[in-house]
Amino acid sequence: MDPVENGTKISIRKVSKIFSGKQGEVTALRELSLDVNEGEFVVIVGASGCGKTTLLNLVAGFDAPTRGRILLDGEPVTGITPECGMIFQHYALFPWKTVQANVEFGLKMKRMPRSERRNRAAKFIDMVGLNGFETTYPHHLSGGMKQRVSIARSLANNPKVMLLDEPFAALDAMTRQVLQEQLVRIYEKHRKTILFITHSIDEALLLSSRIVVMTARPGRIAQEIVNDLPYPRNADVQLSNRFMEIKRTIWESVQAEVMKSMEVETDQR
Amino acid sequence: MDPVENGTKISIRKVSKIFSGKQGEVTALRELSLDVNEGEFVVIVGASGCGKTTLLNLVAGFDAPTRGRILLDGEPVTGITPECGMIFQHYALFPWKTVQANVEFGLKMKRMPRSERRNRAAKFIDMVGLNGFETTYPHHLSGGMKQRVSIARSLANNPKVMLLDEPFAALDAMTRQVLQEQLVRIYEKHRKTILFITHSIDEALLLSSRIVVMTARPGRIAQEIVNDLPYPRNADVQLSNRFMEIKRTIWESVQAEVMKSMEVETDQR
Amino acid sequence: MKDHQTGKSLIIGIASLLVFLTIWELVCRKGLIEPLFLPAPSKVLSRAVKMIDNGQLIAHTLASTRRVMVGFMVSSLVAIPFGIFLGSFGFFRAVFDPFISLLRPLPSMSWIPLSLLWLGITETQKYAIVFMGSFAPSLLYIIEATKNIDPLLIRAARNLGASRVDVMREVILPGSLPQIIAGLKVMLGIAWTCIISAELVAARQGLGFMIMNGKEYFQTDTVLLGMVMISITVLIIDVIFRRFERRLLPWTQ
Amino acid sequence: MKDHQTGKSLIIGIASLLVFLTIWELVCRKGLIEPLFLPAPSKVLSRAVKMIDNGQLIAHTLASTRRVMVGFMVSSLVAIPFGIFLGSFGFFRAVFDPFISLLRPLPSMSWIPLSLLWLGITETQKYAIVFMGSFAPSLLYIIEATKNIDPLLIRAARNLGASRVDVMREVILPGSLPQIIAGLKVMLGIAWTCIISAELVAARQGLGFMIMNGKEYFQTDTVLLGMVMISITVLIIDVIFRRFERRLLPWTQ
Amino acid sequence: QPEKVTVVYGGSSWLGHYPAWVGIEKGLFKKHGLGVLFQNFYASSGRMGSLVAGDVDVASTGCISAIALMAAGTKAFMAFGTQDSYATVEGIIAKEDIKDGKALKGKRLAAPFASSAHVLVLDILAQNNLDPEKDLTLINLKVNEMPAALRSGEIDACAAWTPHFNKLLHMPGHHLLVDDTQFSLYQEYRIGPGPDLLVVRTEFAQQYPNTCRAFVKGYFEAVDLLTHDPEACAEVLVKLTHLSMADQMAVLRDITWIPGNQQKALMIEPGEFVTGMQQLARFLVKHGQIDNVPHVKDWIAERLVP
Ligand SMILES: Nc1ncnc2c1ncn2[C@@H]1O[C@H](COP(=O)(O)OP(=O)(O)OP(=O)(O)O)[C@@H](O)[C@H]1O
Ligand SMILES: Nc1ncnc2c1ncn2[C@@H]1O[C@H](COP(=O)(O)OP(=O)(O)OP(=O)(O)O)[C@@H](O)[C@H]1O
Ligand SMILES: [Mg+2]
Ligand SMILES: [Mg+2]
Repeated sequence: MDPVENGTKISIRKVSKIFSGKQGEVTALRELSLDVNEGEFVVIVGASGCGKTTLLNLVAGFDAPTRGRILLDGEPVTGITPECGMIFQHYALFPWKTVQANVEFGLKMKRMPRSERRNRAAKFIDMVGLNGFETTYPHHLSGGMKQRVSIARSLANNPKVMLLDEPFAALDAMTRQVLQEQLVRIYEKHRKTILFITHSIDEALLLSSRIVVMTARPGRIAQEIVNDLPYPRNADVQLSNRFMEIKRTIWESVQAEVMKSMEVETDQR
Repeated sequence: MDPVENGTKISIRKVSKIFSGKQGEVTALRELSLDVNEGEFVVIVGASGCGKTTLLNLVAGFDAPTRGRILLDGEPVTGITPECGMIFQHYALFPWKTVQANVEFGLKMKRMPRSERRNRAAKFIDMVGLNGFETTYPHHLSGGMKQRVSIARSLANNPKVMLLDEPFAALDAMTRQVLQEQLVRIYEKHRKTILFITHSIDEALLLSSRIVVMTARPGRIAQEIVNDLPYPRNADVQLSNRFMEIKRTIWESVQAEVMKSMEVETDQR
Repeated sequence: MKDHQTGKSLIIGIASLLVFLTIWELVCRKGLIEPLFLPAPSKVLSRAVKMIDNGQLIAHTLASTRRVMVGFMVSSLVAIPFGIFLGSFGFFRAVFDPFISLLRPLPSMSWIPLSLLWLGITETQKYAIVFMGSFAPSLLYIIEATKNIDPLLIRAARNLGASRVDVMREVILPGSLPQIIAGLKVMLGIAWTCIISAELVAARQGLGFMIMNGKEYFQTDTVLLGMVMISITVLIIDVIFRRFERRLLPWTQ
Repeated sequence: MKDHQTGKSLIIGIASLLVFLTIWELVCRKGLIEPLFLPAPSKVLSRAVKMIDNGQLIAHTLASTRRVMVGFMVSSLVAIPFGIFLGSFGFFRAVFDPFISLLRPLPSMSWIPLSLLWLGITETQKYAIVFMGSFAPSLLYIIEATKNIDPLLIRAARNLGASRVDVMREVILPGSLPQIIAGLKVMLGIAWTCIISAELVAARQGLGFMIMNGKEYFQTDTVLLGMVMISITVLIIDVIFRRFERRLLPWTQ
Repeated sequence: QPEKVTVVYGGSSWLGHYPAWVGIEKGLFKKHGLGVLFQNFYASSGRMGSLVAGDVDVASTGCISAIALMAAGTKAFMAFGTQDSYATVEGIIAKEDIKDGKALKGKRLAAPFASSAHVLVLDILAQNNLDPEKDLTLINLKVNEMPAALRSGEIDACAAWTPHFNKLLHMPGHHLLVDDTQFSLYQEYRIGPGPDLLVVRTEFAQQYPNTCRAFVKGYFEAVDLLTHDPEACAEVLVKLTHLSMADQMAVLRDITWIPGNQQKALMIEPGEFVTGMQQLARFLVKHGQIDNVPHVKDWIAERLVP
């Protein structure tokens, strides 16, 4: 067992991931290393196809790294673990379960008694402001409401780490803003360790305590920026000079990588 | 025939649209009036469900207004007309046709001879930078490339008016930026009359010559802002004070409408 | 507006059916077609009245319906859990795959000789024909249905602490249910084909028997009546099925 | 990796088939099952050798295959254009809807009496059985396929200047083609059921005849061989169909 | 005393099943303490399948079906008698312009395949040196479809048995080409292409010998009744055959019933019927209908023959 620094929650060590498909091998990640401390809100940005989702899948244990390893609380990740709650871009709610039943799902899997899990689910449905929708099926909810159910479902399961893969990308700008604020409130209240992927630099700035920029594929860390913007990050903060400054830095860094990845895309043809 | 102001391309006059469905009637638009001059780039923003798509469908002739009328060059719109080229959010490319055949489609419908339409299609494929992809099926293209094909297909048909319904919403931020720039270039070169719908205020600011903010449902015009930002609207312009100022104005106006629409949504329950 | 349109379609449909029946009747009355080849609709109707009176029509219809339902229920009750199981575990799917592939193309008719040898001429034999004719296609359909489940949902469930068996019960079963039910509707049609075949052989009741018997006695009106009865029965069962479907799948509207 | 897995599945499948055949053979050799009820696989094989030698197996298989293919082709060639037409024009769909609904549930078997009256004992009668058994379901399937076309594509085409007839040819036909072809694969299975039924009556060739004749003479091995031949033939036609499908739908990979 | 009081009999409306029906309707089995259940089967193969499968205890069947089953190697049934001897209940009917067997060349001839009529056709064709594959078109058709097919001109000739045979005979423009007396084995062994055979399930015969003996007694009493009082029998038979009284009597007149006291001579000593069946088996193999020649004598239940 490697010694773990105090407070390091997730430790990604020289991880490579190679997919071998019909058209040969694709190196999605190459020797990527990253440490995330307990209670950090790390946002990862990077060009499309640079390996962000792959990285998150490895942390969640959906897939195993080709080389290198990933430690959670100092223990290697060997399989799917409920300790890392994943929130997907397209919500991944169970369409055949009501809001209530969706939120209860993890608890049911733990064989928690019915009444207990009902209470616990109610608490989290309340937290995301969906009281009154308990018996509604996901089908009848708007995108934003679905994502809130998905967040409640994950929180009810009390994961130590939350992994979010472009959770708000499918939502319109207004709904997005509301959910961003809600996520920040939850983060402040529960102090989870959060790994969050986005394409939007604005979103990264609004949410993160640290921003990680990935290189074009094969993905590695291009730059890390500690986000020291003050809370709450309201409209004033968003129009402040410091905001603009950080945004410009990241923008340039990302743009350089996007250019690289576009060259690659053209080459492939 | 009403007299038409010189240069007025589209004239929307006191248009109402009521949908009658199973759950009763929905008034999507109420007495909305808007004039668009030739060569204008009008961007419409508004809360989700306020009737933007409905308005565009009426202009394109896909649907008829319940009350009021829409004039195109002074003539009332009575059916689907190729004069208003529509570009859809999800591209609406024909999956069974190659890029070439997709771009040729409108010309084929006009019974243009094969060689002539081949040349004309090539020109527009070139314009959107997709040379080399002529024989590719849409299935193999990225979202951004698909939207470029859709733009080329529309342009090849030489519509007087272009209608775009959140054309870039499904794309990632980087691709989006590239296409926005391309659209501005096309607009500057061909001086089409453009009606463009978006949820993104940044996008509206970047593209428009005029911005129209719609009210929550039933949709009407809440505010119109002439966008006097200088071209090219590069990063410097986007970080300028004038940009911030217009953005803040629109933001406040839109937010007020979003709040109204959210109240409505909660009421419905 | 949708309702309005459906209503309009229905009226057009009924009108066109009536026009068709009238022309048919007239053609027959004029003697343009020999009644042996095609009796007039009124003849078929009077045959129906006669057979309703003596209770035979109902008896034949019920006999066939009962056989279809029993065979089909047993087939579904075995195929659904087994299909879900095979859909969840790739190894067992591979084990059973060749058998399913070989059994699926076999028309129910081809089971008649073996079923007769094994079961004799009993009601069980009729059920068996329905079972054999619909089991393999059902199973295949169910396995296909499980493949169409969004793998993200399986990941989500596992991520929330579900075991593989939990996934089978909580995700794969409900997730494939809409498609399974759609498939079972098709299978029910196949089951009808099966029973008509089975009733050809040593049956004394059922719509298949009625048609074949009508043919023996050159009662073309009885043959047509039997065919119409099959259609109507299937349509009625379809409607019932659809009711049932809505109950079972509350989340789809 | 996918290829690798398919290969593995195939090996498991073959192994399980071999194990099954071995057990079956052993059970028969030990005399645990009377050969009249279930002959050993080796018996079926030696029957196959005998019937290949005297050319009968090939003759029966080709006879059935030819009937299926002719009936099915004619049915498809009529159903596709007609289905696309009905799918494009709501009015005509409403006109024909009651007939399709009434014809669809009728098993091909039930057409045998009428077809015999109308066409006599000819090859045409066999084709007609296949046609009647598969036409209505095909038509329904094709109409369903046209309904699944993204209405946005129709709007886009109209917006680019396409007339209603253009839309039919350029959007509705190609757009529903993948689903139509998937449906035709199912229909081909139904066509096989039809022909086996048709060959029951007044046939002196074909796999259906072979099975029935085998049954009359209590040659269970012939019956089983006939069943295996149906499976194999359908599987081979499936493979050919899939080839053909790829040609016809280049845009789907 | 019978060990078991119910016997399941497999039959149909074919004349070979008349004695069993008469026995039931006239209470002849009941007299011997038996309840006999008459199960209807269209096809001989289905009936025999059920017998072997154990659903039927006693049945009457065509010889061909029985020989095929023997050739398949099953010992699950035994034969104990033959109840009728007939000629002229089966034959080939042809258009009038077809004068003799040779004239069948190039015509369309229908017969139900795998039946006695089929065998008769194969034999007549062989006698006339006609190849069924090349010299004419042989059509597989059920007997009940023949009148329509003949009338519409789809076929030129057909081979059938009674009662359709009688109907066909009376159709204008047609005549009897050959009947079963011209079957090659008939001339030598007095056996037609498809005489009826009484069979019992082997297991049943072993388990309930007294029941079987009682059945045989009742059965041949019915045969005697059919011979001596056909009118009384016809009255109950129309319930089985749905024929008119007159037609029923006409059919009965054509049948020669073989009483119980002649069975021993036919089945065992000298056993000319068995020898005939043995020849029939050879004949079937020769014409490629079955694979091997069974030793028919092994299937005779000598103890049950009256
Ligand atoms: N299962 C797989 N098999 C083969 N290649 C894969 C697989 N999953 C991902 N890849 C490849 O790995 C690379 C990284 O993919 P990944 O989905 O992690 O990118 P991403 O950063 O999440 O992109 P996006 O922003 O578009 O979601 C891509 O080039 C992709 O094609
Ligand atoms: N065909 C229809 N039948 C009934 N109601 C409809 C129909 N089309 C739209 N509506 C209703 O009309 C209102 C306006 O819809 P529309 O699609 O124009 O909104 P939008 O502004 O485009 O929204 P979004 O930003 O989500 O695309 C909505 O409340 C919608 O539910
Ligand atoms: Mg991703
Ligand atoms: Mg819209």
